[in-house]
Amino acid sequence: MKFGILVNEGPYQHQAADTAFNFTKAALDKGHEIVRVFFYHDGVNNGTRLTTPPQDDRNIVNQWSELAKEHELDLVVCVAAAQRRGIVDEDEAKRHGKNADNIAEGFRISGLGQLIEMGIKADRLMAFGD
Amino acid sequence: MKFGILVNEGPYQHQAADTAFNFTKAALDKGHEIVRVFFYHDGVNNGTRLTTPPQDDRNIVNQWSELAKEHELDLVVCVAAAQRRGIVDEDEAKRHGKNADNIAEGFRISGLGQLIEMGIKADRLMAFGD
Amino acid sequence: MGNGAKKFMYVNRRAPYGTIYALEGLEVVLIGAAFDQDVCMAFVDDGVYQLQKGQDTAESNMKNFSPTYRALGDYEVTKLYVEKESLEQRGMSEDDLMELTYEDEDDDYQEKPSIRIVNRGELTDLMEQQDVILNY
Amino acid sequence: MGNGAKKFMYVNRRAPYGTIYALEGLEVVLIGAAFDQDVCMAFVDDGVYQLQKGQDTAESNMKNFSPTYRALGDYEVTKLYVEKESLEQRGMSEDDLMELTYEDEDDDYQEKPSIRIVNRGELTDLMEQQDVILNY
Amino acid sequence: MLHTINKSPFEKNSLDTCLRLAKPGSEILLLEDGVYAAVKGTAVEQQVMQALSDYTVYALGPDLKARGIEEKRLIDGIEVVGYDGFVDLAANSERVQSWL
Amino acid sequence: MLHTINKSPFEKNSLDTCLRLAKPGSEILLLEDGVYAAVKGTAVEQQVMQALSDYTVYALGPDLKARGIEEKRLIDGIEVVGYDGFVDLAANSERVQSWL
Repeated sequence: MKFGILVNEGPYQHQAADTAFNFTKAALDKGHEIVRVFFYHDGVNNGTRLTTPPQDDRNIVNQWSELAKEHELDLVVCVAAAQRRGIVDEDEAKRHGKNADNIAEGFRISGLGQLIEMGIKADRLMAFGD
Repeated sequence: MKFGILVNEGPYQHQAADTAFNFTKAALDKGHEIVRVFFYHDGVNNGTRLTTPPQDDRNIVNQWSELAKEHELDLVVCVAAAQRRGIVDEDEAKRHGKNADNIAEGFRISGLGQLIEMGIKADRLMAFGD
Repeated sequence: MGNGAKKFMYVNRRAPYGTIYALEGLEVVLIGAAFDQDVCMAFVDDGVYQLQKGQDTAESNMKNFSPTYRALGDYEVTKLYVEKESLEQRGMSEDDLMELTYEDEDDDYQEKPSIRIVNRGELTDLMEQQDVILNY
Repeated sequence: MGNGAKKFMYVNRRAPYGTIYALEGLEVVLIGAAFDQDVCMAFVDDGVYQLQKGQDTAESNMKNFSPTYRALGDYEVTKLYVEKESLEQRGMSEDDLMELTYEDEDDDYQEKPSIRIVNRGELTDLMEQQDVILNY
Repeated sequence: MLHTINKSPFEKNSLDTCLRLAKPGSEILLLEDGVYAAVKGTAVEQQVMQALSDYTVYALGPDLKARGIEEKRLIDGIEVVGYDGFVDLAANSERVQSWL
Repeated sequence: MLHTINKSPFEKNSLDTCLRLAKPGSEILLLEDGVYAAVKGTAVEQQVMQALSDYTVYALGPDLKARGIEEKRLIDGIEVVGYDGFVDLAANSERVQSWL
């Protein structure tokens, strides 16, 4: 079965970011397909490589990056939401005259259409948020 | 009178970030002193210079940077909360082996002790959050 | 609308301005309109406040996005279901809501109201007919 | 405690894990303990869940920060007020809470309980005695 | 003592808890989504009218306007203040409790 | 149809709204802070017991454990599932509504 995953909150502040990850991992373990993971609202903050959580805690960003590598997941950060919150890749940095970017490995920035497309392609859309 | 301002949520997601700014501005307009503005929890996300909100909307980060410049405000981002969420200055980037920083003009990263000190020095501590 | 169109329902349960969900949720609906699916919106709980007339954000310095709801008809988003019980709990009636309309291309482009007041049972039935439900 | 000490109350109203406020709120209390102020904590509404015994986060992959509450006594944070009404609403009693103690240096270092169950009226009076109230 | 409530009374329990724990004679300021509690004819109207006998209740004008709430729709006795009035309320109270 | 609730019933109105609008016969999964609704003896116990006659109610085990809630404290009839059970519930329902 094909799942689409929507993540609406950032890392650590709300458990939603953890639940989304745990659900995705469990779905993959059961042999389901993940069409895409779409990060919206504060969820875009899961896509920064600049976090350094305490060593005795989980690293939410790295967990996604590693899972994406292992399973070729498509991790998409919404461009409009990312602009409001300061999540930027090299192209976006250039386009807006920023002298740094912060996108994490395995994430890409794209439009809201990717969320709709995910809803069309997936058999089930799972939303995780506050 | 001396006010301390605590901001617990990031820009745009919650109105708390706006209310904190509007309160601070009104207090300054009335001649009060702002001991410090302390950004905690997701509030640290107000301190990134990488945002590019839509042109017809307010720029929350720049508003703080400009108000800080005009009134010599002390804008402090909590280091522990910032590490979890990826807000980094040059020193922090170096310390954690990150190849970029994203702190905005007028903000500095420091410890939680600055929040307690603000509570001690201020006549009133105002908390804004979710 | 193509044969393979899915039924999308956007459920709005939050007040505007206190959080960004209403505004960014509306952005999804507008983008989604280009995908030729069968779209409707539901306004439940504090979500009914999104449609309140006369919003004016000048003094609070936020972006007033309420005019965007008027554009929904042009994007062929024409079914806005508002739960009656949620309005009543808040002391509101249809008169408190913006007048939102669309031109019905199947009926000589007559202007028709987009807002439809439904009771909880009707909303339950509508939810059961959807393929995708997005909740803000 | 110095003469110029201020009275700080940390009011905890959120459950642990669902949001980070409980964990990061606790970090404030621990850091604040170094400042030699008159500190207390209040647990109200879902905040009482923070003190629930037997928390185990292994399967949910979050950090279990509940052992930190046991360290509060060593930091001289010895007044943890738990609202009776909040416990009752949740079907809980003091037996459901972790046993938290401190050594009373004014009473021959006897081990004493840190948790004090108070009713709403007592909590109201305590709040009125504070200089700074921080709410998570 | 000033208490602030920034949550809708229909969504969250902040108003309930504030009214349970605030000492009679205190000031209560409704702001952000909290201002919806100030409106006549809602399911919490009785609770707010009762509160008016124990507390002085204010609502933040800019937040009322943003949400399209005209002052004539407010429960009698609730005073409207701006951000400057909010600052005055905080300055004139001995302490502030934000029921976040 | 699967409904999920991730909010404490004492803090937010998600449980109320879900029970008002979910069709009888649906599945309801309590997770994150939503699992507190599953406990015996609380102020919402009657509401949840009533719900059990109309719905199948599940609670997410890892979230119960994190919060120190032993299974013996759960209202009779509530089934505990893990993340794998959550995936099955979603896969076996025609659609999912998250009452965020």
